Amino acid sequence: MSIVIDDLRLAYDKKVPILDNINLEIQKGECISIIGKSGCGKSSLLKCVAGLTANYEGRVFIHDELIQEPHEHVSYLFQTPILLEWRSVLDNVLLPLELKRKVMKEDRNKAKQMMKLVGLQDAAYKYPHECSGGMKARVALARMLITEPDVLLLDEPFSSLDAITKGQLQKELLNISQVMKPTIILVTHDIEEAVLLSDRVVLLGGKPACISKEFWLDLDEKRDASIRFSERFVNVVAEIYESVEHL
Amino acid sequence: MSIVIDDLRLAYDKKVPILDNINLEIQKGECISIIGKSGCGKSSLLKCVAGLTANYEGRVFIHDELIQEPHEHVSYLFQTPILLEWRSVLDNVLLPLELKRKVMKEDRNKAKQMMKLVGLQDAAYKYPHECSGGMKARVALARMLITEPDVLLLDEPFSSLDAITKGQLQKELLNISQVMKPTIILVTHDIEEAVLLSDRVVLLGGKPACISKEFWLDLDEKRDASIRFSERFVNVVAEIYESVEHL
Amino acid sequence: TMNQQPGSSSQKNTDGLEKIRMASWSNEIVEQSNLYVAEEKGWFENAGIDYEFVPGAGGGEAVKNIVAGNADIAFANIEAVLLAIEKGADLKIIYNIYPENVFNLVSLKKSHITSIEDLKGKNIGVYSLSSGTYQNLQVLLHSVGMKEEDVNIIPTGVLNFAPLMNGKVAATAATDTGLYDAKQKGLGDVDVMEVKNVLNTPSDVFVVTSDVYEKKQDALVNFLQVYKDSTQYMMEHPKEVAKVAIEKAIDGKDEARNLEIIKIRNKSAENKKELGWLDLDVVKKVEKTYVELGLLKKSVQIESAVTNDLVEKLK
Amino acid sequence: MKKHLLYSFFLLVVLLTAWEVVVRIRSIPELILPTPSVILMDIIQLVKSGFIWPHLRVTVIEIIAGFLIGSLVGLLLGVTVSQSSLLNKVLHPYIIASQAMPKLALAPLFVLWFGYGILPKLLIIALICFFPLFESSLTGLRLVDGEKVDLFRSLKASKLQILWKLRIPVAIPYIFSGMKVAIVLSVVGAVVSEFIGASEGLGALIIVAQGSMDTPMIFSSFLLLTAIGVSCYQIMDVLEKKLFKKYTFHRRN
Amino acid sequence: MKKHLLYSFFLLVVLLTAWEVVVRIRSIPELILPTPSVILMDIIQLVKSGFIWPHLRVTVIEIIAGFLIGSLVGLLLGVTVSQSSLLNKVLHPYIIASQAMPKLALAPLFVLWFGYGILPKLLIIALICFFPLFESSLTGLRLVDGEKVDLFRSLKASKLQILWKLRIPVAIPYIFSGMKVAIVLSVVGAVVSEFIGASEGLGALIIVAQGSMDTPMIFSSFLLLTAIGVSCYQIMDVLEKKLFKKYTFHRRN
Ligand SMILES: Nc1ncnc2c1ncn2[C@@H]1O[C@H](COP(=O)(O)OP(=O)(O)OP(=O)(O)O)[C@@H](O)[C@H]1O
Ligand SMILES: Nc1ncnc2c1ncn2[C@@H]1O[C@H](COP(=O)(O)OP(=O)(O)OP(=O)(O)O)[C@@H](O)[C@H]1O
Ligand SMILES: [Mg+2]
Ligand SMILES: [Mg+2]
Repeated sequence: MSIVIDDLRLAYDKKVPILDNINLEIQKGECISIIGKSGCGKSSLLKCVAGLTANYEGRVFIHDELIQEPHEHVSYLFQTPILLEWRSVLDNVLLPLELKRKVMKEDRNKAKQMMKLVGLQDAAYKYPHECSGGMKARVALARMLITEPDVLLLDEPFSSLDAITKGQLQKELLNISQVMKPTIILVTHDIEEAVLLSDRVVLLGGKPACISKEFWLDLDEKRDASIRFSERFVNVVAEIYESVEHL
Repeated sequence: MSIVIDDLRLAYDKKVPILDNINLEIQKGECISIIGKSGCGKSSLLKCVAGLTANYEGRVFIHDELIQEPHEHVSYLFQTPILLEWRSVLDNVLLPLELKRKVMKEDRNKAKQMMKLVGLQDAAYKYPHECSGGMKARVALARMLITEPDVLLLDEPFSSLDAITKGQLQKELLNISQVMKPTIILVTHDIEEAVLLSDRVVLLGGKPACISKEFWLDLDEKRDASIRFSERFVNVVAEIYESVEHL
Repeated sequence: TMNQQPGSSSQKNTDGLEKIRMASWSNEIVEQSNLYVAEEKGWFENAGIDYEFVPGAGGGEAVKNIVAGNADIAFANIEAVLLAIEKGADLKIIYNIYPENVFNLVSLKKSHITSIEDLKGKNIGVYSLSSGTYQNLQVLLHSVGMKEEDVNIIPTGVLNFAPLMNGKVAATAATDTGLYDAKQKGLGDVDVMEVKNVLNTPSDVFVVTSDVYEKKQDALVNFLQVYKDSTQYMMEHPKEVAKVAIEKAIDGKDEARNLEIIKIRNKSAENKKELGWLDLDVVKKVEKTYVELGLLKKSVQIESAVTNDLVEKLK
Repeated sequence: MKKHLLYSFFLLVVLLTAWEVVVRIRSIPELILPTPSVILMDIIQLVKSGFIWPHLRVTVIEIIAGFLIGSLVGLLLGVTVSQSSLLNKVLHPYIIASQAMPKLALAPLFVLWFGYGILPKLLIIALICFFPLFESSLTGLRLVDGEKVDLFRSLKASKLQILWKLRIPVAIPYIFSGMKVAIVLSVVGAVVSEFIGASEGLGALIIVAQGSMDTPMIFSSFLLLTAIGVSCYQIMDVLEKKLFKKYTFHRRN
Repeated sequence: MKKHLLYSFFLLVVLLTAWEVVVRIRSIPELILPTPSVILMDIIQLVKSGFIWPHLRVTVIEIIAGFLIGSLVGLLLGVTVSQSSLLNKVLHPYIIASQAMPKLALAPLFVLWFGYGILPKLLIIALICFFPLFESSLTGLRLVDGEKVDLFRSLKASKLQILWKLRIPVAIPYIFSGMKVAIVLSVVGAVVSEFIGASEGLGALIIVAQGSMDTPMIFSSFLLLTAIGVSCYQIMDVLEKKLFKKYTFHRRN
């Protein structure tokens, strides 16, 4: 599903807009990354696309539908893992399915599969308050993946994970991206991650924030972590880093 | 103030311990990093040192005092920024002082100075729900620094910050470390960060987790971000990465 | 104030007046308008009395108030006095306020209840199970040998004519003033059985503890004198008193009603001998009936608690 | 025996002893204030003779039925009103009005309208006890973390699903706090409702005892009512702890 | 005029009209149920003649004073008990007992013990209204995020500081929900206390109106009491919204 953001402007209080003049077109199956300084408006932009913010100006389309409320086939990963404390990890992961239909045996199996994907196979019956920070983040990730969405909106999915686990999940995401071809918007503060995972990196900056630069990356189609060490990769990262620094 | 952890063992439920046989001595003014997989027990260990967990076995000393409750001169940065929603950012930063004494003009100035340090000079009168994820993390950081503690326990302080802001704050921390010489335990999942900031990197691993490896880093005394590009630095990072991978 | 022993309040206060606190069974209502006149005209002060009104909810509360020492004299129904004596209170009945039994049983004309026997198996309303309406209904039933179980007694609250009107009860036990009010509100044609025809219990009496009786006799006589005079005055000048009641009585906003109520109470206060005189024979008959009814377990020797000594001292 | 039970019991003994001693020393007449021992004898007598049972039964049935009706209504109203701010604003004054009305004065009218059966009594009890539950469930249902609501919205949950799977679990401790107040008020309600139009039940017994100046029986009825209230409360407490532990344990601090 | 006020008013008109019409069509006698118009005339009459003012004054004073005492006690008890689980367990049965006791039956005793002045009335009101506040503040004060408590502990905050700077701010919406129930119960309490041993106040007025079968006056007193209750509630609501906005606004969803 394609995403079109048309002249978006967002102001929490009337006078000072946070985002202004945002135009962005994302193809079906494309993965773009949004980077920018802390507090510049990345999450706010994602919330607009997710249909959770009502009072912005301009228009957002997903698959040619004007977004005014959350879209059926879009999954949004919040920046903080929002878990229901009274549900076990497994039941938290099952929540999206539970809201759609009666939960069956195969749904539970699927949930377990998702939990394995994020390395939580042993934590199914723990409760959120018994989970570490990174575990919670992964529960939220499993919960968003279980519906096999067409559009993924990811707000710093891996920021609380150690290098190894992060690497594994990046690989999984690349895999999902290549197999299921969802459209992905990834908000991240990790430039290498952005370059590794996405087709395009969008740099958000300024006050109010607008798209100050876009980087089309034509790296290998079949990417994996090994390209990190390619010269092209290192150069792109350095180039983006510089742009960010001079914002 | 020195920290001594003597044969620490922690089990949330009686049967399965999380941490076992942890022995660690940290000199006054030393900065050590703890790294390890998500969910391995890093935060749990830090909580023991912070005096917030009572039911562990073994002993923890800070400055030769047995820790059974939080120590006066120790500041603990939780993994999640725990802010009081009904207080403005400024009042959140002032909280530790408020609990010690009547807040004076100079305390407010100091709070503002701390907020400048973490790049929040414009957000003093915002409320937590008006802050972005990274901003909240920085409020928590400012709140912990305001008491000028002798011991800093930092649980992933920079994980939700973009590269630039993170770099700036790392610099600030290095600066504090070199000027005020507090004892620091830094939990992080960013190996480069660990190597950049600390004198020693402790690798936590296994089930139950113990100290599976320690790396003494004898990098420059007067470190700054530029050492990132030194060969020695890159090598150490690679070495640690490998150890983590083969845990 | 519970610790205040009855006797201890007998010393005179600074202006030489002696305090008399009268515990009533009600708050300040029109029926007792003679007291407001006495207050207004300063008769209490003239008699050396510092008078205070203590409101209450029922004769039982009034009697308890004097037993507890919260008041010196109680304005209460005689049943409450009998029961309190049975429970060990040492009381003296010193003045007959209303020698006439004011209770009755009212039914709608159209339901053709002309004798007590007609009530068998029917619903009968009373104010509450702690009110005189209940006890006097029992007296009525007893007079024809019926028992409580033969009818269905329902406490309907003070608005007890309402259920009579909408047919929820076949008859209701009430008082003369209640009946008057209900008639004013469109009760319509009714049959009335008056309890006084069966047992003419004095409705209300003044009662004191023996202790107060001993220690404050002079003040009590003075008080009773004022009460008697004001009753006399109310009988002679009902219209004037009805006006006074507008201001003083909590239910006195309707002057015409005040006048009617006063007239009814003037009639109840009439005494075949002297105002306030207690007929020992009647009181003993009441006691006997209550023993038969089971309201009293046994005789309480009421004759030793009744005295006309103070009444005889009145002018 | 647990420590707190011991203390609680000890306090009881102290209070009763003090009561007994004060009454005896100041020789307060039984008519005014009977001693605990007299009351105890009275209760034993009432129980032994079997006189008390039908009254107790009626009152307990009324309390339970009235509480069930009242709390159901309170909960439903709380839920309904929490779902619509307009409905809340429109209905709220009426709900408050229903509370502010003195039920005791309303009771005779209820009897007039609904007869002398159990119906008006249940109505009075329900009317008295629904309000705390309504208020606390309303407050509990509304104060839900905005992020969690956003999560449910992003999952395309319906209003009903948000209510059922988010708001109610969050509100459970507050709902229970309201229920506890409600069950205790039900006891009060039962007594009030029995003051008028009843010839059975502990409330009616109090009135009869007042009428026959039987102060010990007033206190006996009192004590039994109090015991019923305390037991009901404790039952609610145990229920909450047993059945709904998972909704509160991570929050009790 | 705001929309909800309009609706609310419209509902009022509908209800009153229905009442008027039903009474007229079925020609229900005034003694049983007066029409709203009759009641309105009565209220106007009571106000014009000035007859109602002293009663209104007394009742309002009692409500406010009783509520203040009661809510202070409720809050203090809630706070005290929330600080110590042992104290909670020991005292709780007694606090519940004080609630389960039927106040109306207690009122005559209070009058006996404390005279017929304002004191026993305030005691009754306070006793009636403190409980919801106690319960909801207790619940609110206890259900605090464990991480926040840890934060305060790590900052070496004293128990009192945790109470003052963490628990109370968190509990404010629940405390207010309890206060709203309490203020409305104060109205009920005032009436109950005036039923016994009072010669002034709207409660006493109801009793005499019943005695003189003045049904319109019963309803007038009712309506005035209800109006007082609703106003008090709304005042609490405005107070909460104005003074304590920052403790709730980020949580209302
Ligand atoms: N609900 C809100 N009300 C008012 N201001 C808000 C609100 N949410 C965010 N803001 C402001 O909008 C700006 C952008 O916030 P946003 O969360 O989009 O930043 P971000 O780019 O995601 O930052 P981070 O990387 O730290 O998560 C910030 O300055 C923040 O203070
Ligand atoms: N309160 C608790 N009760 C029970 N188990 C707990 C509790 N807190 C943590 N655990 C368990 O202890 C283990 C270690 O948790 P901890 O938070 O210390 O991990 P961590 O190393 O900090 O991980 P992360 O990098 O994801 O933050 C986890 O498996 C977790 O499930
Ligand atoms: Mg963000
Ligand atoms: Mg952790």
